[in-house]
Amino acid sequence: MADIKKHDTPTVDELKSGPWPSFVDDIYSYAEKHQKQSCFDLMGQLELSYKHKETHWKHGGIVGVFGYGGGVIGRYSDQQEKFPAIWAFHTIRVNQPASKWYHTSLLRKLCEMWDHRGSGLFNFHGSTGDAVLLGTVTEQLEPVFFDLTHQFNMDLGGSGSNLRTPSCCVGKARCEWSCLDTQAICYDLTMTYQDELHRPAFPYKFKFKISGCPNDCVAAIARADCSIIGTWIDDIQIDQEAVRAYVGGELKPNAGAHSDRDWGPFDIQKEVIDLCPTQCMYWDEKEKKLYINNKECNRCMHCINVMPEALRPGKETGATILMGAKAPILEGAQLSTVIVPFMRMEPPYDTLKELIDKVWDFWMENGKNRERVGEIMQRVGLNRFITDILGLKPIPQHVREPRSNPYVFWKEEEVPGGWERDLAEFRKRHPA
Amino acid sequence: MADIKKHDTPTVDELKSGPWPSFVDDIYSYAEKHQKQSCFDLMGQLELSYKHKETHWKHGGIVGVFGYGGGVIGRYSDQQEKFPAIWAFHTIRVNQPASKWYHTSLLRKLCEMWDHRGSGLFNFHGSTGDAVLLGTVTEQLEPVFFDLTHQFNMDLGGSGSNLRTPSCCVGKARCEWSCLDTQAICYDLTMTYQDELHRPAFPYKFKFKISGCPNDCVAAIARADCSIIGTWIDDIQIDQEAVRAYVGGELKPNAGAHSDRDWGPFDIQKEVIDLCPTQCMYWDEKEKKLYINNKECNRCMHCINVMPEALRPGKETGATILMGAKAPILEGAQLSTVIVPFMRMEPPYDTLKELIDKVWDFWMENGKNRERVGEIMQRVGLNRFITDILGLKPIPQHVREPRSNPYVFWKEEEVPGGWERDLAEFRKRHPA
Amino acid sequence: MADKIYEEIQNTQLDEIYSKPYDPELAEKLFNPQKPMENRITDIGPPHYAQFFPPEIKKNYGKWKSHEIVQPGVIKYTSETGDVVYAVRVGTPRLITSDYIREVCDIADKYCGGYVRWTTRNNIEFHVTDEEKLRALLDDLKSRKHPGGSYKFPVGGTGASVTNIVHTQGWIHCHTPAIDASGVVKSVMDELFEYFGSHKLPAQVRVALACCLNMCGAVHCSDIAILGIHRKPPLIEDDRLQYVCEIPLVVAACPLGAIKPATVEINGEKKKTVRVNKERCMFCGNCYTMCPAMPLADHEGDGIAILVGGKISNRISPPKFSKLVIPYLPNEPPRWPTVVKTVKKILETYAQHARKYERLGEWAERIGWEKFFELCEIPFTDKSIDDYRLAYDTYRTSLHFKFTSHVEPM
Amino acid sequence: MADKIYEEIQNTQLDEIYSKPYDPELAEKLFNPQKPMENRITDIGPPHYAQFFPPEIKKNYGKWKSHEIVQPGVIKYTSETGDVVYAVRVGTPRLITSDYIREVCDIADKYCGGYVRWTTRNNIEFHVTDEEKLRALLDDLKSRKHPGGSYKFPVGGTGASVTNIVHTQGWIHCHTPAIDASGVVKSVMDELFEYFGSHKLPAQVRVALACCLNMCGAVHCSDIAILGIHRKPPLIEDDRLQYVCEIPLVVAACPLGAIKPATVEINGEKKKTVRVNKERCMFCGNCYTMCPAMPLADHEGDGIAILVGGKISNRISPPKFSKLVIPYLPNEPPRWPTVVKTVKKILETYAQHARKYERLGEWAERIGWEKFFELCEIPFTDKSIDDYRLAYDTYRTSLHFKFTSHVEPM
Ligand code: SRM
Ligand code: SRM
Ligand code: SRM
Ligand code: SRM
Ligand code: SF4
Ligand code: SF4
Ligand code: SF4
Ligand code: SF4
Ligand code: SF4
Ligand code: SF4
Ligand code: SF4
Ligand code: SF4
Repeated sequence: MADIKKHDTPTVDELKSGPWPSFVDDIYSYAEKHQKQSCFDLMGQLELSYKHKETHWKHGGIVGVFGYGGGVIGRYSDQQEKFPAIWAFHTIRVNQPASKWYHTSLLRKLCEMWDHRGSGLFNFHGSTGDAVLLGTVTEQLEPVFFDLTHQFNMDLGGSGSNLRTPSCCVGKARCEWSCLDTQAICYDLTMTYQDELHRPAFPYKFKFKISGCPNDCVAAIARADCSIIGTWIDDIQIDQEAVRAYVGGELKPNAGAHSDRDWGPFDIQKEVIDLCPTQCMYWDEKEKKLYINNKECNRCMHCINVMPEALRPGKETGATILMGAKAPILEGAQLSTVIVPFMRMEPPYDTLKELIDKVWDFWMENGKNRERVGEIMQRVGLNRFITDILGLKPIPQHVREPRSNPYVFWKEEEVPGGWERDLAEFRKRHPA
Repeated sequence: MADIKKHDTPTVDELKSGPWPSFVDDIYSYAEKHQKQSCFDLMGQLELSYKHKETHWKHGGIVGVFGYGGGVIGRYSDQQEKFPAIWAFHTIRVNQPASKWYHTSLLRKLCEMWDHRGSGLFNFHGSTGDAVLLGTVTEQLEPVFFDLTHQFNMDLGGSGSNLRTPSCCVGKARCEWSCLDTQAICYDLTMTYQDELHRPAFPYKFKFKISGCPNDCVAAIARADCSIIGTWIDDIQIDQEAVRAYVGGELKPNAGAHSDRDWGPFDIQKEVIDLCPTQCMYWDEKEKKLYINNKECNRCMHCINVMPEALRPGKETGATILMGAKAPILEGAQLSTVIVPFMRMEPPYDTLKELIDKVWDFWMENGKNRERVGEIMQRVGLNRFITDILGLKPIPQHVREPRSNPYVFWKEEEVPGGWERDLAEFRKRHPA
Repeated sequence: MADKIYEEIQNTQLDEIYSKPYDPELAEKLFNPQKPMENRITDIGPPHYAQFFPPEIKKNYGKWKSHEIVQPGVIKYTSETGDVVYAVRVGTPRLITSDYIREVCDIADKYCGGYVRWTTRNNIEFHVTDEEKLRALLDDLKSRKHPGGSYKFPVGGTGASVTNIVHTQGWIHCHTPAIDASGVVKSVMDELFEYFGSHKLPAQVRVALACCLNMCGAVHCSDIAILGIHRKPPLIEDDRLQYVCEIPLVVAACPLGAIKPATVEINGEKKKTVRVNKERCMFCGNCYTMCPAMPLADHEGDGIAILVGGKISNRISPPKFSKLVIPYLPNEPPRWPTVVKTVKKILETYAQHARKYERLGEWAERIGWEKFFELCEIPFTDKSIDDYRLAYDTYRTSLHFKFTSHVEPM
Repeated sequence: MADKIYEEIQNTQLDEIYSKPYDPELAEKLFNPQKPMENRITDIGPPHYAQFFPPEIKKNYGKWKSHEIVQPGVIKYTSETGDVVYAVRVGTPRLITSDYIREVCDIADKYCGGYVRWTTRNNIEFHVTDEEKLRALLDDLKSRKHPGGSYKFPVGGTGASVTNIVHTQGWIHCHTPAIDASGVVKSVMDELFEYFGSHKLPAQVRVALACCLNMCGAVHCSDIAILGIHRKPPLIEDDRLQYVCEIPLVVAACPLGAIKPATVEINGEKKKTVRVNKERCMFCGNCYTMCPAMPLADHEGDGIAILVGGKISNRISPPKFSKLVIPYLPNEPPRWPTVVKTVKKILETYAQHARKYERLGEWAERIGWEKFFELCEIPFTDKSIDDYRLAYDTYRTSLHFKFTSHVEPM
């Protein structure tokens, strides 16, 4: 590193104050310590953006590592003279370990690598879930990749029209409610579909996210083309003793989540029974006993959330498989739609994979450029998607409510006599 | 009347039995008594339809009375040889008196006229509200019209692409809840728009319906391009004495509407307070007093329906004006959408008429052939319909919820600097 | 202002014209086909409503205080003036003859001073002011029967009942129906008769029928709707089409753009006509409305769809559309047994399970539509899954569902 | 089967590779640009997760019994085995340096046996097994500050709090943003800081930010969403477009079909390019994504929309989209005062009025959106009225509304 050029960044510097961790302070501290020109330049360019109120990054730029179609986002400054150290500033998406546990030995080593080969800046993590290495030049891409694979046993994540890095909630590792081995599923899918993850062959991106229960702590239903969410098909487990402890005020409702405000003493009727969306609970004040009509329960988690010591999901667990979530571009945002209400999830997850294969086969053959699975579902119709493409039985769980318009597409084979009719015969019955 | 030909109608005859009034018995009794060939032929053709499971009426046929573009539906049998008396069998839509009160002097005279000039069959009433004279030949149309206008002071209703016969609920004539003079409004609109009713100049049909309160007994919100529904803007009137009488079981809840089943004793908490959709009611069991937070009430009518002796709509009454209802053809059914949350309704209803004029002007100029107002509202966008076309202020009452997509059409004048930008300037800031 | 309307109503008298006998020859005298404008009266609109108000209605206009349904079909109205009026509601088949109306007039003359009204659902209401007359009237109504044994004037339709079925023309008069109207209504009402004359249901149940997708009525917002449907694409009469239809309008009529202009040769002659992409046809019939040379009706194809759960009133929940729960039932004149059975099953399942005041659609939403299908023993089909313009909003985008018998764990 | 996974987890050991020092020269030795396949390892995927589980997490995998938030940011987990683990959650700016991570490692090494995790919302979680360590850890975390005074590791984000803002790249790295990301987040979190470290709200409040309509994140389903928007149609670089863009793809990219191919003459040379029907442009930026010669960014046009009321969890009510309540707020670096003020006002109005457990969107739906606008003092504009594909379903098709200050009786 030769002469370091620092830029005046009075506007950006205003972000040093205030209690929330300042990325500006962090970056400047780091830049000073390591005398990183790219960091100074980045802050300089940010200052310019704060002045111009416009980004100073050029459009795209396809770069990558040999044999992979994704994992790297190319990025170039449009202020190459002013900020030469970030003239190229690509990001590398590194596939995170499922649910993002790390050991410091990995992290420290990664820091060293990135100090050496990149900006020293990270996004921990990207919105999809990757550990994102933020900013390096084209020449460093292969070396980073070699480092990752040889010295870290790590690999790149997804980008472009391919499978994106799957991600999951913390699940059974630390959550008592998980109905799924979220990490195992996440890991298995990631490993099974390495080719799809690294070599774009899809019409557009495809995302898996796995949450252990309907609280959906990885936001799968909003962000994953295939959302795998844990649930149970038997009865909520009740510890009546603990219920009484909540009612008696010995246990804190919702595990103490409301501790800084006086909401009054816990009222099981008001706070649980009355809020149950299916009204399937009953608190017998005399008996001091809680009843749940599990057949009517829709497993919303509310009662369990409020009384974690007393209630737990059932024992016969599995996943609801939903499909089609995406952000608004182009047709508007979608949440995922129920495809399989209950699927048992045991390795090697063949039932799931067969389903996925059907979706991908159809989508790859029929999807338009940049058409998400959710959009093709709408284009072909959920009914045909379920029956013709997935070969599943249509059931009311697929819809919130039946259609209200009467515009049914009957198929010829469903109608006695078919569609070919004899005009002459008709006119014999009905002279014009 | 020469020889009467009767047809064997064994299938149709099966509809003579059973408790519900049999139209077949009625028609045959009438036909026998008056020796009406058209009635025998009608039954004969119906028998044929019951056999063929197909209608035997030909497509349309434009007939009418001079100077009018509507009021008559032309109809011809496709079995002219078999059923010559109904070879032509047009219906005449006669504009009913508002809310359908009659005096027998009118009815008896009408029966005579129709025995003489038509089939003697009626629809009392058509779905739009007309008194429908069912079945006559083309030559009788003018005579019927002359009879109606000269001997009945009656006129035709609408059909085709014009204003349709307005209709209304019984309103203040017999209902304690009416917030509107439904008949007066209905009559006034009908008279004001006689030209629009009789001479099609619209892209498609247009319907007015007027209900006195949100119970909407004329189904205005589902069936009228302009739905005028009574409401109030002040407080629900409470007679606490009567409330206590309900609670005490002296008065029958819902005026006795549930009398044939034992639903247990009336429970004001369960049956009123808990069902109030805005949860704005409170029953003080000690004080024996009912409280309503009227600011939060959405005037759904439930509490009033349940306790008619105790509760009544407020005194400051008016109408909510909604627009756009229609059946499914083509874009799918629509319910009417709130356009003016509260309009005072006093003759000559100028505020309403000005609004209607704006809608019609726009629709007549821009509507496609057979495009209902509800459809053009969707096509131009409710926001533009409200602001640009009606000149009203957009308010949250217009929507159930704000949009969830971010796809806002900004106008050039709303954006500082407008839309014309200097490319060179841009590229100066941002080299490509 | 309101006072002015009240005053106007008081001052309106029954038009004398109605007491003049009908002159069957007058029209021919006045109407001159050569000079059609001669003697022509136009745009006079309907007669003023107030002249038909019975005196007690006139007097108490806007003064009503409360009402009570004293028995099914009989509503007692009390005015601030202390006046009382009983409204007696009777069912009619709507399609009626002049003799039937004359009988109505006989009754109205006898008990009601000659006044009578029709409701928005084709029931008749007789009004009397004292209980004695009321009893006599009720007895009289009950006694009147058609030769086949059906009641002419069944009393009911109030409160938590099934009131009259709003319906349409069917094979009696229309050119586009898939089914009959009056016959189906008669068959259904015969079976639901006990619910017309009683208050046994959790709430009012509005049944409606329309004989084609035009849905003349409020089928799209009814508790139970019976809807005639076609299932075969239109026939195309190539030799006639260009003479009876405007091809651009026909093409534009199809909501799905399934119709394209075409030219064919018939006996060496070129004819302009259209072609339908049958795979894209959803049998809406709009092409036939525009073009007589494209009939859809077919005895094998046509049938009945059942929609449920719609409502109009704003009571508790907002107005709702009916939802298609059965895409097809056979068209079975003269008694439509399958439809009748199905409607009754839905009604009685609802009656058994719903809460007081709960409309059918509110019940189905509360328990979840999957439960509705299960309880009513209606097989769910792909046809109930929307694939029209707003379909996405009906998809199940949550885990809020119940494990009914439909779910086979995978 | 589940046992097998448990077993596998127990048997997974921390990869020894991480204890080997980083060799900065290895890659250059192995990678041969002439023979790129040489020494190349591909498709190995991520390291196995279980090796990073701390021992107590491993052992109790699938055996957790319950949890308790002992104070904001500290969750105590109890296992069926009797084991206890405290998770301490700290906020981060997500955009962090290797030195920051090293500091995280220092802490993790000191208190947590070298293990640490990140949450799905970019917070860090430290795990300790006894209370003493917990206290020491908390003190330590509190003491660490940046030179400007900001906390490096603020503890919080649990329960009824505002946890970390999920966000995106902004001016730090992306080519399509309308706004910055990290700067806005810092500004907002500074202001909402007290809500991060406390449990004062009626329920959790998820705030998210995306710098353009691509919405990288879950802005479309967040309690409060801050969204960068463009308001000027794309510039069109006629002289460059045909060289850098595939015109058919650009044309197809526009959801509204506002882009048409065109040809222009520049200095006598014919150039293929496109034209945008500006009246039909809704500034989605999809054309720019496909074509560098169509930039939208503009300092005067760009700004921030606020959407509220979305959620993800199935708790009580199903997941919901956020709704656009403020179409535009100015883009005000470095501190975005208007946005900060607005977000805080919404948050605190919600906190003041909502019921316990009630998410922001549930509250707004319960009271009605008209009340939401009134209480939050947000001016309602036509921009909040949907006019996209499913717009009809958002129209108010009932009389269920309240008379807020918006209503001026006519
Ligand atoms: C880095 C990241 C944001 C972040 O700061 O974390 C990101 C950054 C970009 N996203 Fe994204 N997206 C990122 C997660 C998401 C998510 C969230 C998720 O995956 O859970 C979404 C919403 C969910 C979804 O997939 O719909 C998302 C929806 C989009 C879209 C809109 C897709 C759509 O169908 O609506 C685009 C546009 C596109 O693909 O052309 C997009 C495009 C982009 C591009 C590649 C810009 C472009 O036009 O090509 C951005 C590159 C920024 C840069 O310079 O680094 N990004 N993007 C996230 C990936 C990091 C990671 O791998 O972990
Ligand atoms: C007679 C009547 C049914 C009845 O038995 O009562 C009727 C009968 C016809 N309607 Fe209707 N409609 C009748 C009330 C309705 C209603 C209900 C209402 O007005 O409250 C509707 C639904 C509300 C609406 O307007 O959307 C209705 C929606 C239609 C439609 C679909 C319109 C749409 O925009 O979706 C059509 C199709 C058309 O206009 O081409 C239609 C068309 C027709 C035609 C004219 C058939 C046609 O294709 O041209 C029918 C003539 C039947 C005949 O031979 O007599 N009719 N029609 C009703 C009028 C009687 C009257 O004047 O009182
Ligand atoms: C006579 C009539 C008005 C007219 O101008 O003709 C009428 C009259 C009354 N209606 Fe109605 N409604 C009439 C059609 C309607 C309709 C329209 C329709 O069915 O097509 C509706 C909307 C239907 C819907 O929501 O789908 C209607 C929804 C109501 C409601 C709301 C009930 C609910 O549970 O949603 C009430 C309140 C109640 O019943 O407590 C009501 C209440 C009433 C009251 C009690 C009003 C009053 O105080 O006079 C009247 C007697 C009710 C009864 O029958 O039990 N009326 N009522 C109509 C009789 C039709 C018939 O012959 O059966
Ligand atoms: C650590 C984390 C999972 C992970 O794999 O990283 C997590 C952990 C827990 N979540 Fe979560 N949730 C986490 C993201 C989420 C998300 C996703 C998001 O925000 O993007 C959601 C959905 C958000 C939404 O609905 O918009 C989420 C919705 C919930 C809910 C439902 C709350 C509700 O009122 O709707 C619960 C139940 C509760 O809090 O009572 C829950 C409950 C929990 C519990 C109590 C589960 C348990 O027993 O361990 C955990 C501690 C809760 C706490 O923080 O108070 N978690 N949780 C995530 C922490 C994010 C953070 O750093 O702040
Ligand atoms: S989604 Fe469920 S299982 Fe997963 S962390 Fe959240 S609460 Fe636990
Ligand atoms: S999980 Fe939800 S639906 Fe089921 S019992 Fe608990 S609160 Fe009710
Ligand atoms: S709509 Fe209201 S005012 Fe009119 S009859 Fe029905 S209840 Fe009475
Ligand atoms: S009218 Fe409806 S919203 Fe108003 S207080 Fe009565 S029940 Fe509640
Ligand atoms: S519903 Fe259809 S078939 Fe029946 S009357 Fe109306 S237009 Fe004719
Ligand atoms: S029936 Fe409807 S969908 Fe089919 S061709 Fe005719 S207009 Fe088109
Ligand atoms: S939201 Fe838009 S601007 Fe921000 S990172 Fe994603 S693609 Fe880039
Ligand atoms: S910004 Fe979007 S709407 Fe505008 S031209 Fe580009 S693609 Fe079309």
